[in-house]
Amino acid sequence: MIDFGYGLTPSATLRIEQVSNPAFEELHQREPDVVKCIACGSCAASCAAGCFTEMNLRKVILSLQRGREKETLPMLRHCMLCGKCQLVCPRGINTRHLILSIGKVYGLEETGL
Amino acid sequence: MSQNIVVIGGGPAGIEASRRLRDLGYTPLLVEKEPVLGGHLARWDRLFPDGVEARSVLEPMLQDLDGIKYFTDTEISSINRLKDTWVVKFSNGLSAQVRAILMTTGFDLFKAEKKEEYGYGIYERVITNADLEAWFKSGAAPQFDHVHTIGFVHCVGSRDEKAGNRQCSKVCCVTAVKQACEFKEKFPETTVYCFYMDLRMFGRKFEDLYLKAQKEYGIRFVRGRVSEVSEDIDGHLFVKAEDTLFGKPMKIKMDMLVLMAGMTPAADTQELSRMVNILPGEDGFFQPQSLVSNPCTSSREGIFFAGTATGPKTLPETLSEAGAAALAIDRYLKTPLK
Amino acid sequence: MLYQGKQKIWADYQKEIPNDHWFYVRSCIRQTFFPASEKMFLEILRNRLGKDIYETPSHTTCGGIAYHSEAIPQETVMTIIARQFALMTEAGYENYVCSCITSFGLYNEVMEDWREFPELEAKIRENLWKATRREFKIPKYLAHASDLIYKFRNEIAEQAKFRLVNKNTGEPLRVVEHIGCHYSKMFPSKGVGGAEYPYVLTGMVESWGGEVIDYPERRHCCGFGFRQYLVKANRGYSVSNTHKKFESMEPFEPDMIITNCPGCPYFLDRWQYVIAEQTGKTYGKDGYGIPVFTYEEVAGLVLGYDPWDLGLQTHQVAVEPLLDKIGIPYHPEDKYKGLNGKQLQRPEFPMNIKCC
Amino acid sequence: MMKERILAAYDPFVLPFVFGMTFVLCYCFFALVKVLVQLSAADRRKFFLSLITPTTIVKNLKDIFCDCLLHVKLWKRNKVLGYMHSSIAFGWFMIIIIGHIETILYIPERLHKLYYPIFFRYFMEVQNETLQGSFFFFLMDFFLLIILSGITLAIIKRFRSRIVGMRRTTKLTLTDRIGLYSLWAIFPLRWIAEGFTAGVAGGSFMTIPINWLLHNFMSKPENITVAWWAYSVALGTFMTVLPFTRYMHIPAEILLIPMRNAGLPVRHSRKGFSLAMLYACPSCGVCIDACPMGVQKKNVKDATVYMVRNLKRRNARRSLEIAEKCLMCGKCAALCQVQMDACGLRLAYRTALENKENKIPADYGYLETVEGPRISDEKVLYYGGCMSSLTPVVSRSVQQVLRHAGVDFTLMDKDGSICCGRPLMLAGRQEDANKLIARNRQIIEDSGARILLVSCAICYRIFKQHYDLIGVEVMHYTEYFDRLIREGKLKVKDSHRSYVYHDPCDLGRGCGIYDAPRSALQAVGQLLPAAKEREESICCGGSVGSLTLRYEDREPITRAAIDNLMAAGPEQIVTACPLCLKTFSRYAPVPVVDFAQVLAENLDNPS
Repeated sequence: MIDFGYGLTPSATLRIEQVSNPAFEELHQREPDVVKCIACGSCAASCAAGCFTEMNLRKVILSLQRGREKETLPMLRHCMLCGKCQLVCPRGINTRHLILSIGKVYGLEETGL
Repeated sequence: MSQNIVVIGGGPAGIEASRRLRDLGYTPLLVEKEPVLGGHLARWDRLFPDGVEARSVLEPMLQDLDGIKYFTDTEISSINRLKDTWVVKFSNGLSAQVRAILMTTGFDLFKAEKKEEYGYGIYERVITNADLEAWFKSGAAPQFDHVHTIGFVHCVGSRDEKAGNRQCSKVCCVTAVKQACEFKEKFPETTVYCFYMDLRMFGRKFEDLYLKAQKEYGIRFVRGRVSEVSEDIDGHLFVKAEDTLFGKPMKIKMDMLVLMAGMTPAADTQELSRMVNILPGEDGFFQPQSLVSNPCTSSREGIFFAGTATGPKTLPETLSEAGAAALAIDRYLKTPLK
Repeated sequence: MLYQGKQKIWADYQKEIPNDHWFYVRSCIRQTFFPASEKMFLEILRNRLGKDIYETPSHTTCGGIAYHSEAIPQETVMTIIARQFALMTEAGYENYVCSCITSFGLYNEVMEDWREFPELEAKIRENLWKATRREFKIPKYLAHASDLIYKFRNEIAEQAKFRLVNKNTGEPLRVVEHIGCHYSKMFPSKGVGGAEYPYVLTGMVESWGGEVIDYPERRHCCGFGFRQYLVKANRGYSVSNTHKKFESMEPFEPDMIITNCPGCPYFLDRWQYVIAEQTGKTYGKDGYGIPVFTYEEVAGLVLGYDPWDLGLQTHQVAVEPLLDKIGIPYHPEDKYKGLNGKQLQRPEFPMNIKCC
Repeated sequence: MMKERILAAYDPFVLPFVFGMTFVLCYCFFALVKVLVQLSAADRRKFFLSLITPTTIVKNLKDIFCDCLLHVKLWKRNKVLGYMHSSIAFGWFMIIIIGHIETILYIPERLHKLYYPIFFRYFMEVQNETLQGSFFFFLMDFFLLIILSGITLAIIKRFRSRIVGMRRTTKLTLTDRIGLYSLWAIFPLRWIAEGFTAGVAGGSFMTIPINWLLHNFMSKPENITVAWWAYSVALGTFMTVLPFTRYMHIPAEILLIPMRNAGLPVRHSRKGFSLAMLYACPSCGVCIDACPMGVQKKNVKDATVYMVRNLKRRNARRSLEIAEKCLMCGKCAALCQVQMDACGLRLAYRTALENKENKIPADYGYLETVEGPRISDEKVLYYGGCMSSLTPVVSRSVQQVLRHAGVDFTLMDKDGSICCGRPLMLAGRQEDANKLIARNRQIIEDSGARILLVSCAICYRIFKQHYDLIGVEVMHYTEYFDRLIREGKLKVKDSHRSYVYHDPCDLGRGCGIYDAPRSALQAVGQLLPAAKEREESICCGGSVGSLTLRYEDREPITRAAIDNLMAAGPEQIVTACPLCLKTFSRYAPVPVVDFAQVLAENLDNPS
């Protein structure tokens, strides 16, 4: 192998049909609301932790749906579970239980968390 | 002998307006270029938001045509102004001299093959909303085996300057969600995607349908417009879009793709406009006097509009506008000539 | 894939290509990368088909590479192009054919800009006059050189000695056609067959006996992208794009690739070596790569020109397996002989991609 | 006048009773040992110490007497149920005591026989002519009558629970049924058995008439042993099944009362102190009607009694469901006859689960960057809390009132706040909550404030109970404003409006603040009562306590709570918690206003 000083960069393209996602299925069982998000961003805008950190529940939910949870799960470490997001969610998503459930499903060593 | 009124276009708007005009004591002459009345509705299977059968709406209307003279397979050859009347010649050789003409010429479905990158007409597994309805209606077996993944592409030919259609077609969002749910109901193992730019769930119960699609049917919504479709070696489709919420391009292997072809002005709009000497709007639809207060009257005496001839509308809107047009004509005819 | 569907689209994107009298301009880089291609173009049109193709040594670059690398402003590039047109006007020609896709795209862009903004054209005329005292007419007809070969593809087929057919199986060769991005993606109506399913190379392949394959990343760029390659820090991006194309075409087992752009064949050819050295993977049979050709080279091959006269020895990916497949005779010992018949130095062979 | 009828002092019929009694005593002993072993060493020491502390001893005795025998709490709540329970418990207790007194008086050498005092009438022939004899006969028959009246009520209650004022009652298990029927049988059988002996050994106003009435049957001597056998079997059956039925609460409560009085905390959902609580649950079902979730039939089985039942059975799936669903409003605990710490049990379950299962470990490093205000002369630090930023009317009104009263104050969370930690705690994340608490405490204590004013009931509870702030008094704005009004520093005028006040769970049941808001509101307008209020107030349904209750399932709770508040037709509903405010506002037929808003709108401006 020759080092050319540059190499192949991994594709940024999402291939969601290739993501086998039993974890998401389990999450969906635990908290069915996870599919109800309409990405309005109210949660992120009102987030108490978002005031100080990059915490953004909308992004977390979307990344879970897309099988790219590793990119956003660390955000959840800042969550204080205060429930403001639950109060503002127009779809009535049980965000606190969702966050707790995410922890139970994804909080494995594999995710590095 | 009651007064004749020419109604051009035998879709829901034309039929409904004819019935209303008949109820008001006129004799409508309903002209339809297709062999059957009913327009797009006659080819549709079920209607949003509740999924009632299109048949159940259309058939009672078709059974109530007494007192209406209708001609199918008939086009308009010419329209000429003669004093206070219009002389309309039909392609079947007949002609009529009337004081009022109602244009219920409806819309044409956008020709999905114009969006070449989606490959309608080129890839077998790319179909349109109309194809899907026709298939649902026929009750036939699925065209393709093993459909594991299907995508619905919103806004095909709508909100697309490049496709020559800037307007939103209004009904495709909810139709896509309806069809997605129906598909999932028939094939529960299928993964169903909807690719949308905006979801315009404006009508009553539309939002409920959307919620149901997410919650009960597990339809996956991707905010992003499909950019291109290509075919794999085994005939499956590769669909590319950006997940604009996630900010990443995505490529999904699909077994079927349904293009939500939007509403475009009916092909005859230009010709008919020329005949009655009125200018269609910039978007190609007939231009009523006011989109707010006078949606049924034109800039010329005795020419009226109803339904999607003046822009995308839902079926209930079309039907109520047909009623409104009948009343507008009645009022016009009852006003003494100057 | 429904062929009739494609034919419908092709019918919408046909262009009238004048039969004769062309002013020809060359590409900056093709003579180095594919030294015989432009020569073969002139050879076929002038000698085989008896056409009038005029060429002047005074013509220059169109400025496209500098323009797309953001090294020179648009006005400059327009003035350069105006001078090219002036040369055509002075030579008494109205039909302009260029060898380069970048140029073709740029000429189209400039002409479209002038059409939309006549004041811009006036300014450029002034610039050109001030700088060179030249005046120009906008070409009546602009073509890319591949358009001409496409136009005469059937005449070439009539004269052909070989067909793009596997002589052992009798099956048509499976050909990947790759169109330069600037050929029709910017102005679909300017390309034969439009932007989504261009016909220009497909037409040639079909006329000469081959079969075009439709693979998912057919539309994707070769990866050159000007700055993406020219700036070394971006080269990984460039090669990644090429890699994506090869990954996508691999299951179709193509026999060859035909291209109509200066950069594409170069990158599709050379990156195969780089990918092989980086990942160990090759995309042809038996450790070879997939040979990549310009359309002139392919035309030359079917017409029976000697592969080494066509410059195929300058390709990174070995062409011999394909020549064998078609049944084109060649002398392996002549591969690295100079024009004077003396043996040149043989290149060092790479580790991971097989060469002859 | 008195002689031992059966000189052997034994008859085989006593065996069922002896077996049952021995079994239940052994079982209770081992259960006691188990509970004590499961306590942490510190808790155990605390418990033993309390047992020798004189004040606690007095309290224990008093509580046991009032709660276990007289059921004073139940009397206060429901006189019929109170009578039913105390008649059986106290009557039975008295019969046992009198039996023993008789034995001691007449034949103390038989006292060591476990069964002797119970079957005293069979073994001894006491003439009822003597004053002493007839006195005891009378007492025994009197208490028997009392018990029988209680049993009669119990039977009626079982079939027509509404008559005794209960909408819903628990569904009995099989063992519960056996226990229940044997309990019902014991005293009628005793009556019959003593009816026999009344013929030979004397009786009183209950036993003699039955002897006359059933003379044909009772005059046959061979039936005597049958009757006493039946009585003994009923007793034996009851005792044997007791540990496996709800009647286990009878012995367990005697343990639970001193444990509670010792101030032991709930550390586990099923061990130690909690185990004693589980044993002590009488399955009465008061919690079923108390539970606000009960408005939906599907949630009825999520009441505390079922939590207890599932914990006992180690049904992890259901226990988890119930533990996570609960709103933690505490109403069931407030009404519970054995003062079951229902929320504590659930919280312990949640905490154990959070500690056991996967989670995303918290990273609250950023809290250090959150700056708190520094106060020099001001005395009041006002913390609005997370929810207040979604109900700006609360913090705006609070500030308006404070300014009007001339109070110097500073906002603690002007630019976003650190959550108080209670939501985390309710989710079972005690350790994470502690991190927020630590940082908030530091900010508060460093600020130099003397009073921390809180307008959120949720925050207030945790500030009050878990913060241990030094030198800072935590005050809910209802308390503070009430004090300002009483001190004359805050002047309000009559609004000529009628209000109903909703007790937020965390403020009322959680911290016992019921009077301050009411007294302040009375200064502004007419305060109307709700159908149920104070410790019986109904949760608004918006509680952060529930982890799994869906949005759509909260609506019926909110509506029920509103109906409750609207009983007297108030013009406005007043709450003192931003979450209640937001929740009620969705569905209430009249304006829902915040406590501070009411005051702010009715400030008496001297100008």
